[in-house]
Amino acid sequence: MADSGAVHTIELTINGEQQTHNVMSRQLLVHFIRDVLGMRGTHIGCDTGNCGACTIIVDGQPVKSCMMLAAQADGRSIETIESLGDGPDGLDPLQEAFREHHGLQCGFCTPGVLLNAKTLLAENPNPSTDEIRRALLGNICRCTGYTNIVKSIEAAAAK
Amino acid sequence: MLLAATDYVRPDSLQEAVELLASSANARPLAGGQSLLNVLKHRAASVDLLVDISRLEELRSIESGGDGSATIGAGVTYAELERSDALRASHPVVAEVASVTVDRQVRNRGTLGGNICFADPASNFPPLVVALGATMNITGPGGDRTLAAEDFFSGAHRTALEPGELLRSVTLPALGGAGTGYRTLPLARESWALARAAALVRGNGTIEDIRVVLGCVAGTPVRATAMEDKLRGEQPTPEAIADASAAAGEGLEPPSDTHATGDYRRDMACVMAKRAVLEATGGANG
Amino acid sequence: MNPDAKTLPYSPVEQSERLGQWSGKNVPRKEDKRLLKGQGAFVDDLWMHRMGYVHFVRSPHAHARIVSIDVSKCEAVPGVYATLTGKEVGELQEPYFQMAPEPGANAKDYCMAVDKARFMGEPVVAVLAESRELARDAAELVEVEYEVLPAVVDGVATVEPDAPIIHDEVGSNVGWHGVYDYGDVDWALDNADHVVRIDRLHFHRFSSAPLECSAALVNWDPGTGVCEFQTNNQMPMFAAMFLGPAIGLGIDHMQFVTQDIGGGFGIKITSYTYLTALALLSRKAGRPVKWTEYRWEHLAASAHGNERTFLDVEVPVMSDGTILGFKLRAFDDAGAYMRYEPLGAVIWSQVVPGNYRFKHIRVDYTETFTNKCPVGPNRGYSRLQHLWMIERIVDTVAHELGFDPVELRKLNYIQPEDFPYEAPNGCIYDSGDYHAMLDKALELVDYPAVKQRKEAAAGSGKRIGIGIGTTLDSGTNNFGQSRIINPELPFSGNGEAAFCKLDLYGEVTVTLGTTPQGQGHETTTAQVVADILGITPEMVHVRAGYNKANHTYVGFSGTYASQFAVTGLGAVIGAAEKLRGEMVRVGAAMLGGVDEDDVELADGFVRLAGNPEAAIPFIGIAATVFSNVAELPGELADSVSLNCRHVYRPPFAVPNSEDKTGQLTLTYASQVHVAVVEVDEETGAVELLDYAAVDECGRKVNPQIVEGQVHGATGHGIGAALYETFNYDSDGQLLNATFMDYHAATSLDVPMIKYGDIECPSPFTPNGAKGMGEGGGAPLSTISSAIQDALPEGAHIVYDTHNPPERVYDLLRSASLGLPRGVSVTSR
Amino acid sequence: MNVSGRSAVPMPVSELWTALSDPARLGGALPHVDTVDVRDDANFSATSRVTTGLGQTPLRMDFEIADRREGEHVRIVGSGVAGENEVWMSVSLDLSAEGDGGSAAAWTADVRLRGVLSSLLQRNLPALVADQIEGVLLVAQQAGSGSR
Repeated sequence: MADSGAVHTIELTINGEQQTHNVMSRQLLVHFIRDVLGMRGTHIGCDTGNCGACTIIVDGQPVKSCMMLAAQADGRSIETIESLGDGPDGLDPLQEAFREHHGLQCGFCTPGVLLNAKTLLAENPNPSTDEIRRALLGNICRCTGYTNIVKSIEAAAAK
Repeated sequence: MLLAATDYVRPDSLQEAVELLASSANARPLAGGQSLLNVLKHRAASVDLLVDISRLEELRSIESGGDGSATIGAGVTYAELERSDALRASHPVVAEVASVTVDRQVRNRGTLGGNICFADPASNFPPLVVALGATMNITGPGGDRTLAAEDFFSGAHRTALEPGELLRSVTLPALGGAGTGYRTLPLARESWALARAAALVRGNGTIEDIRVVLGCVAGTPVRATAMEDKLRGEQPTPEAIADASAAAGEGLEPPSDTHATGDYRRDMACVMAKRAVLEATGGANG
Repeated sequence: MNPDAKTLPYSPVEQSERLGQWSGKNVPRKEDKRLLKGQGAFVDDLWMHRMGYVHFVRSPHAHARIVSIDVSKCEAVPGVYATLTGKEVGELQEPYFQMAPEPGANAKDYCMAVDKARFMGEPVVAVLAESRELARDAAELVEVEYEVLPAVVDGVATVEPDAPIIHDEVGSNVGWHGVYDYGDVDWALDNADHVVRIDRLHFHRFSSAPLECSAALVNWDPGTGVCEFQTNNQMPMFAAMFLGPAIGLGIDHMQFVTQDIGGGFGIKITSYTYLTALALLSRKAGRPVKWTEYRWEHLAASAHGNERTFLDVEVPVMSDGTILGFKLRAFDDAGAYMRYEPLGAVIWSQVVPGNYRFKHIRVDYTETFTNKCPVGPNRGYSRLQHLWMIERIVDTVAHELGFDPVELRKLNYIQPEDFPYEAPNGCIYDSGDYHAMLDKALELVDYPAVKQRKEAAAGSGKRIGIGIGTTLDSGTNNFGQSRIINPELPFSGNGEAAFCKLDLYGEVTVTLGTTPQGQGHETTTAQVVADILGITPEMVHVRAGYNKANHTYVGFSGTYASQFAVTGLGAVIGAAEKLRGEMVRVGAAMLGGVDEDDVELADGFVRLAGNPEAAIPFIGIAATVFSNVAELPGELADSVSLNCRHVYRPPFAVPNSEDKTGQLTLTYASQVHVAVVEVDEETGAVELLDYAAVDECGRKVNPQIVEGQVHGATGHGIGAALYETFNYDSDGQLLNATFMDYHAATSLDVPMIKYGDIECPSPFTPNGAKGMGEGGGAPLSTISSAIQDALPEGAHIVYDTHNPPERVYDLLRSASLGLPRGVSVTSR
Repeated sequence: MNVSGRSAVPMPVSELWTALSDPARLGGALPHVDTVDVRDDANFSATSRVTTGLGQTPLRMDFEIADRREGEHVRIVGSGVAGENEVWMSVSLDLSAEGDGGSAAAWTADVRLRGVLSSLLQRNLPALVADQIEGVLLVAQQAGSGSR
């Protein structure tokens, strides 16, 4: 009989590193990442799962971490923005493309957009403009009007 | 954004899930959580025990019946529906609707059962499963039972599930050459619906059987029986369909909200019904 | 230049010719690395030892007297540190300084509801606890007894005698009233060949809703008496001016720190009320307090854009299409409190005639109170409402009198040769060419092909519409215009400060008084300094964000109202030139007392022009001044510090508050947008088929950043025009209180924008640049115009900025139902 | 927000009227009610957990039977708190005999939610209210026929 209670032990892989933590049942995965793991690159922009600023990768799929309980991450492998590019200064080709094409302004939506784009390019290495725009439907940006975000992803695909 | 205190459990079997659900008056199944968690975050409602059924293999299969029917586990995600070759072959409209449900992130977590049991009048699947004449396979403390989709929805966010019961799967009867249509008037590009209609039409030359189901106009999906009666036995000409669709709105008292009045939703129900039937009968799009 | 321009109040300024090596280039942004790696420092990322989390108990009612508050159950919960109620605030805080004259000035505004709650979501009690969850749970144990009062939610009806009074001390729901009267509009109406009358135009209520909500980590340090605000407020010195006197904090006892801000767009200017409450709570609890706004709180209770209704619009037009001007009444709904208002009641007059040569204009302007969220200076503040109304007038005149909308605009536009152009109220439009921009925008959408497509679509059930929007982004305010609102206000001019230094190891460091929220100030500043000191942008360290203790600032510091390229970079140019001057004098002395004119800076060296061997690295200059000073002549050593500050001051005079005239803004960037829409005849749904945005903002420092601002402003405008709105029901309940119902535009809602630009350098700024970024609300005018163009003959005119499917559906049917059209024409 | 409906109730109209106009009986008929505190013959307060498919919403309400006409009409006014939100409602029911020994209840409800729930539930409130009122009539009818 599985244990039902207010606190749960979860074992998960975070950016390639196996970790074990105790989490409250009520805690959302995004709060676990930000407040317990102290990884502040994942952001919160709304309270209804609409904006996608909290997008991370779970078992290779983009997911809104404000729409999952931390307890549901047990046994999963999660990737956050901190896993992109090597070392404290390295930018991967996708991040570099965003820098070259001014694909960001305030940077608050950028982590969620990058992780969504990373999984998109993994599934579809050469997406059309419309396929990119449809893939970004769940990532709200209030600064760029999306045009340069789409161009940055197109440039990354061309690399 | 902060849930009230709650307990969580992830049972290893469907049977265990049913027992856990029956163990507390305020236990609820948690599948993808793409709707339920929003309710809990805003404390519009709270739950004492969340029973996580998202990993139960018994709920995650898509089986094609030899006769062209299909049985889809309640735990199958929209992304899995979208990618299922079997479903694209037997019921392409279901895969198509899944592919435009909310966005990529939600499609990786949200499930068919969650969409149906959340039973929001603006949810994508309730009108479709009623139009397709689906059967709801339910399991619970008292064993298994089935219900026609039409009898499954009993109110806004309310279904016929008794305490402790769980939707196990949805069986879609074979289309058998029947035409399907599904039309939505979204608030913005591919966003949630102001009006929606799903249609199933059987018959070549004349309409032998027709089901037109409206979403967004009441607490539950609504059969546009007046429209169906006008078209049954008729030639599916655009004029006939247009005339009949005017009857789709009769007797409806749709809700008003910040985006549209009830009157507009009634008018748009007729337009979506027309377009859905035109699509189901292979006619031009309105 | 306009040869017969009478002597302008200010003359063209001498412009630095050193700019051009790096200024004007698409230098990749210095801010990007940390933001791409998730290494940004947004306020909610910050943490302090012993801090508590704040949850606000908010009024569910739009208008209610607070009968009693009981916090005993809440405070009894272990882990709850403290609470703060409105009653306590009434004793701990003086009401905020009001910019309005009597009677508007009598309104009492505190950081929380003191006697009455005046809008749904107004904070009533603050709860401080050891965790977010506990603060939220304990807040439900606070019992507040309300006496519900009737709410008024209509910004025009609120002035009716029987409307409930929101601020008893004011005696009415009018915060400010004034009449702007230029030329002689009555003469014009009597002598015009046609008078077009429009019953009502309504600019709807919405917000730029930055993706990061407001947040602050506030620590009132009992030891030093200094209160430190780590915040994402975008105008700290404005906040300090209101907050300090209200709670008895000296300017120097307030420290503001921002680093990365997740968008501001003006909405984060009026968050000083929350900073006040947090400061009081921190002092009471003896702990740092952290508050992060939820999205529903942001939508219901931070700030909204101004909602403005125009009534009885009368437009005199000559037979050749010349529009003489217009006359109208304007009602601007400020919401429950005036927190940046009534400045909006004058700021629109920076662009009185819009982009046009109108001479005769009268606006009877009333700022009103309603039981809705207070308004703030949302992107395009107060000008986009006025500019949208003007484009509705021009479009309606063209439609009603049968003029071609392109030709009618070209006839009435300010002509290229008229610049610098003096508007009827004395504002000087520095430069522009609206004709060339309109041609370019039409070219980008292939206007002839679209017109054919429109004809071909007839009868298909889909109607094509082509819309034009011409707007302005007036930049660099003259705050003296506030005296037109209230002659007693002690404000005028504008300014920004920058500090540029060479440190011991020859590194160049710059600090600014601005609070960037994504505009790339670190990069554009580095480009300008690199040009002046002959180095590369990578060699310039621009400190991120704003820090009141370590950065330089002036009273007007902050990032708002399209002015950084002028005021911010103007200060940077001044500071860098001063540093350059000192380095040249020290270099000349170290190179053996050579003539300073023969000394140049290049590649990180101070060297003799023409003799690259005679070169001193920057570290040599710095080391000499800082630790080897005896080698320098005495009077030179005493006159250099290599720490240079400059305050840029635009050449403004104090405006005339009697006749409401003067130079209210220095630069006039402009936008001409064209949109092609497809309207579904059966449903009213509008789809954007094509969108062109042509922009002019003087000499560009970083073209890619400028283009990004145009894309962003266009995204905001499209979102508001079709999807984003704040509707209140008759109870004063906000129906769009979450992102479920406030539909922020998505990547599918905003088409790939076709950007075009022309460059008309400003003669009045040090680098020829103009402030830009607010975008004038061009898409609102453009999409209204496009929908108007798609409507059948005899339909009601487009009368609202927000056109969801149902409204367009009603417009489409209005012709067949023979309903009134909202417009009438009388001709001589 | 106004919504109206009509329900057939298999119990005599006089019994139905009594069930709906007596604070104790009405309080007991609230779905998932926890506590009922009757203050006088017209006023009572109750705590209950409104139950929908989503879960339960704790509600603390003060009710007043605002007006009643023997055997045919009763109007109930309620105001109270649901978490951070306030609720106000006025439900009037017109009762008539129908069928053999049964009765019909034509009801109209004006329900005002205040707080963020007014936005979240704006589309579905009419349907939710209709469900709850039918729930009260069902419970009243079961209580009346003693089958509980």
